[in-house]
Amino acid sequence: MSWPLAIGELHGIFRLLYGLLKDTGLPQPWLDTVTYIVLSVVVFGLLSVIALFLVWWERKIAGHIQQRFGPMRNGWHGWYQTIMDGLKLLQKEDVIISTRDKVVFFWAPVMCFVAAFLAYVVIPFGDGLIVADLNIGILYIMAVTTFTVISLLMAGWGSNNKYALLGGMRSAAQVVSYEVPMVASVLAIVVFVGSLSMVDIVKSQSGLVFNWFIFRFPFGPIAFITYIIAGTAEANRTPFDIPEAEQELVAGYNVEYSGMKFAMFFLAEFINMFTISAVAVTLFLGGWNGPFLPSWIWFVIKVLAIVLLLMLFRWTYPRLRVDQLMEFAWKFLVPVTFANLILAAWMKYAGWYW
Amino acid sequence: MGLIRKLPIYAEKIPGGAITTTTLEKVRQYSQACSLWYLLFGTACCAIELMCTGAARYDFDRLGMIFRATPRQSDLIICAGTITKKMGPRLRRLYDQMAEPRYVIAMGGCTVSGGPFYYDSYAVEKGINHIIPVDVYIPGCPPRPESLLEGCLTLQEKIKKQKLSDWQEK
Amino acid sequence: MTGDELKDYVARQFEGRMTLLDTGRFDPMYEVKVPDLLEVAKALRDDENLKFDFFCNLGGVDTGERFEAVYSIASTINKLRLDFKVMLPRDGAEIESVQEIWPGANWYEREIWELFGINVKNHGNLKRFLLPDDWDQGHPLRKDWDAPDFIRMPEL
Amino acid sequence: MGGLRTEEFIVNMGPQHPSTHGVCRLMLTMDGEKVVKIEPFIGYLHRAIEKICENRTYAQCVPIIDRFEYVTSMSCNQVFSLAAEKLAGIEVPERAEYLRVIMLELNRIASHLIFYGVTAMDLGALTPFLYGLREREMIIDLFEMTCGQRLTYNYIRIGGVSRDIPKEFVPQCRKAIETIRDKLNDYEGLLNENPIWLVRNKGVGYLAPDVAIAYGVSGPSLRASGVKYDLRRDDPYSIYDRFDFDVAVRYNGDCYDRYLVRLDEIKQSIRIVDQALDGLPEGPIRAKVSPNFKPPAGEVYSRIENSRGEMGAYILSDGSKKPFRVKLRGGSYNQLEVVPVIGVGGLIADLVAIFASLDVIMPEVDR
Repeated sequence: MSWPLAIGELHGIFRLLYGLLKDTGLPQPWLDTVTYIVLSVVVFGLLSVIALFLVWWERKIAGHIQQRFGPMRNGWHGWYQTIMDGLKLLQKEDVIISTRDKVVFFWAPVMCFVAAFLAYVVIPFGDGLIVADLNIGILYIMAVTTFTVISLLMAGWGSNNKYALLGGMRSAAQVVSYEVPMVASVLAIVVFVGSLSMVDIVKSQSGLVFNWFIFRFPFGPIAFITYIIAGTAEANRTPFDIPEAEQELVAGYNVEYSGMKFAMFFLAEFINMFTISAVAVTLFLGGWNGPFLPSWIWFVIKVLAIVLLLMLFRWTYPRLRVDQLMEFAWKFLVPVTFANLILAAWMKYAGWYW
Repeated sequence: MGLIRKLPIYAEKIPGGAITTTTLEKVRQYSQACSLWYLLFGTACCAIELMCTGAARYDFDRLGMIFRATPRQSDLIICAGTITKKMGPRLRRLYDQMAEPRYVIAMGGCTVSGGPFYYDSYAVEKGINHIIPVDVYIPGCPPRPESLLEGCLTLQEKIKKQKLSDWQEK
Repeated sequence: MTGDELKDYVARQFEGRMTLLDTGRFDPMYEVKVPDLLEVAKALRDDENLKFDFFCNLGGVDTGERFEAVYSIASTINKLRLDFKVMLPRDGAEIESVQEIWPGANWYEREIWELFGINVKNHGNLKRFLLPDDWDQGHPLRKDWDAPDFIRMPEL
Repeated sequence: MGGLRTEEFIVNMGPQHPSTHGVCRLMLTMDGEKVVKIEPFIGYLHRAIEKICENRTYAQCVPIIDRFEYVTSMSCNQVFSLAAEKLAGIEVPERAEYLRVIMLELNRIASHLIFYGVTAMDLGALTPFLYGLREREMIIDLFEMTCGQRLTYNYIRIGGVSRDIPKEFVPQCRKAIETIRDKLNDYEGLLNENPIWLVRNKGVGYLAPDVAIAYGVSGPSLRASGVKYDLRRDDPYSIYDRFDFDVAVRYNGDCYDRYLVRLDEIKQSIRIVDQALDGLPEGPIRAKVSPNFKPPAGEVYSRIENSRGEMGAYILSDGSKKPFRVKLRGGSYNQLEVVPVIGVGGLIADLVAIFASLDVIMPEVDR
């Protein structure tokens, strides 16, 4: 059994951990297993903190856009507000409606939560800070992020509520449609790099800022913009937040969920947003590349910049209608991204790039 | 809720358990008080004042209060506006749909007693305490946003004093 | 057309069908007989010089001896307004629906049916809508209406 | 696909629903996302205001009727006072008329600002909502310094107004309308040219002028369909014939035009307030009216142009100190009636846009 992780490339804390475990004299398969378990716990914890931070940040940004402050009461500018929210949601009664579909209702939030985390196996947080450098990295991300839609559909069906069902159906239609332009815009980069591995993609952008794919005219910026649009739709955020459109479907697919189950959906939404931004940074903004600062700080700064962009979208734009959303995906984004893909391939073939 | 209620009783038998339970109790009370998500429920005039309180000048979000559209995810009904006899059963239903622990603020004269519609009206419920239990009453027609904020702070104080053992077994 | 001209014109055109009631210095108030209602309404809407195309209001009144249905209509073209009323007996009160002339009258007719118990012929959708679905205490806007939990304001 | 069977299903929108502006219940028959049939159910806010008024003196009626349309309760005061004054033949002093106009127009601006915010919120943009309410607070401050209330003013009384304005009112009012005039550019910049806003609103919910008139739709919603009908112009009450303003009118009759008409009206209202502040005379603010005054027997229907259309009050007096019968008419009543007509065939998201653009508010429907 071979692991895709090259231990020698491990960085900082991971290498330390590996070294410590090696001293205990465990046999190799056990050593790998324990390392991976610890790694996943670390990533899980990290992402939970990130999600909580993002919720707080979103509320602050919303507040400041709307000329108010957002949470102010808990700690400095309400920094532990979302922790309090989480603790409260833990204590809430878990309302189990009698007309639910037992299995589906229970597993939907779990699946949503798990699917949101799966992508982080292959996201490089920094130079060497990656759980597993799969050689099909980006393909893997595209595959697992689509799990979210199944969970939303499950939530819509299992709740036995018409609003939830409408929300679930909408999200299925939306995510499936936007998957196509998203993959097409990603493929433009993949064709260029010639590898699906996230690490390879980042490494091909090392050096000067002009090596970032966003600055590789003309296909880079086009792919970036289409990717961000499709990603916003993928993460179900305004202006594409029709699955949970508050004013139409009350709360959409999660209308019947309370307490921790709702918290899972809620956190998963923010983790998805982080995933979208992280992939965007990896593909277009040079990943961890940057001068002076440690690589992971560069990564976080870039990701937060993209997250900020998504948040600004949310608090500025109205919401699209469901048919306009589809039209936009199929009549505009798909042709544009495919043309872009052809352009990128041709440029690669002709060698017209620097 | 059974296990959570009995947990302190077991915990106190362990050395140091009492301190742990009191600290946990504090965290529990504090987290509930500081994160009151209210249901978007407004019927009449008070709803406009509720909107104003959520808006820039008064800003509910400072207290950690955000609105949720569905009762399942909200902790608090701010019952803003007249509740008529036709609306009464619906209010009850919304309350029933909420997850425990849940709180009710009766905002405005109409919800306290029927207010200006107490006399001569065949359609108005004379106080929502006939329908659902109320935690905080805010008089006024309509109450100013300041009164509403005061009411929410009062509710937070109330929650912070609430012990786990006070809860009724439902 | 000024108010007086309108008065003259209506008196000329609708002689016998609309009688001016003596209400002093206010806007003129006409009475229309129940059987004439539809025909007068149609004529008011279609008359070239009047064109009352806008339905303002329909209010029921319980005077104790009889019911009245008070129509207020207006013209968006000629900028006129006119009130007329129909007097109805207290028992078996029934008016013809004017929906085909002014579709906007629909809910107003439903309302007087519900709150006064005035039946509306050819309405098609007489369903309870202001009062609770299980209301069984009669027509609350009638003057003699009373209910156990109805508290009158005491005289000060 | 021969075996595919589809079924219509029924969704209850309301009475507690974020976009029904209160407690309206729409029973929607839906074919997937498409709305096939709409049946409104109202009465969840029926508070029997008309019955209550029958057992109140005229002066006591005014604060009750405040609650009839709380977003612009100055108009409610005005329409009832107007009817009662007509009934009793009371002359309102000049200064009171000017104050009334100022208050009515300020209230109209406040109402349209709420419309602006709520419509945007219904279409998913939360930020304009807070912007609209921010400027509204400035107007509310003016009302508060005049009559002490933020929402239900009871300011316009029979025979005049309840109290004179404080001396800081005029400069602060000028400042407020100046700010709003300035901020209107922000509002328009945020939504008017926004492509998403355009596709959501343009061509949605077309209301033909003849349908609008037939169903009794009035006010800005009617004027957006190209019918130039404004009671301030066409059936002048108070002293509106002395002011120079344009009747805002648009011709497409869709949600976008209904939105634009209201923004235009804010500008016109600012003009009226400006002129009224310039012409504000000195003098008494209230005619002598006894609190228990008894108008002669008779009946009267008065109507004014409210921000939601024609607001009317029918009073039947039997010569006693209490009105024998009061019937109130609100613009929203007819506008809600027309929702099933224009909403059918669209998607559920369109229905939300239509509902928001007609600016329906439930107390006016239910009373």
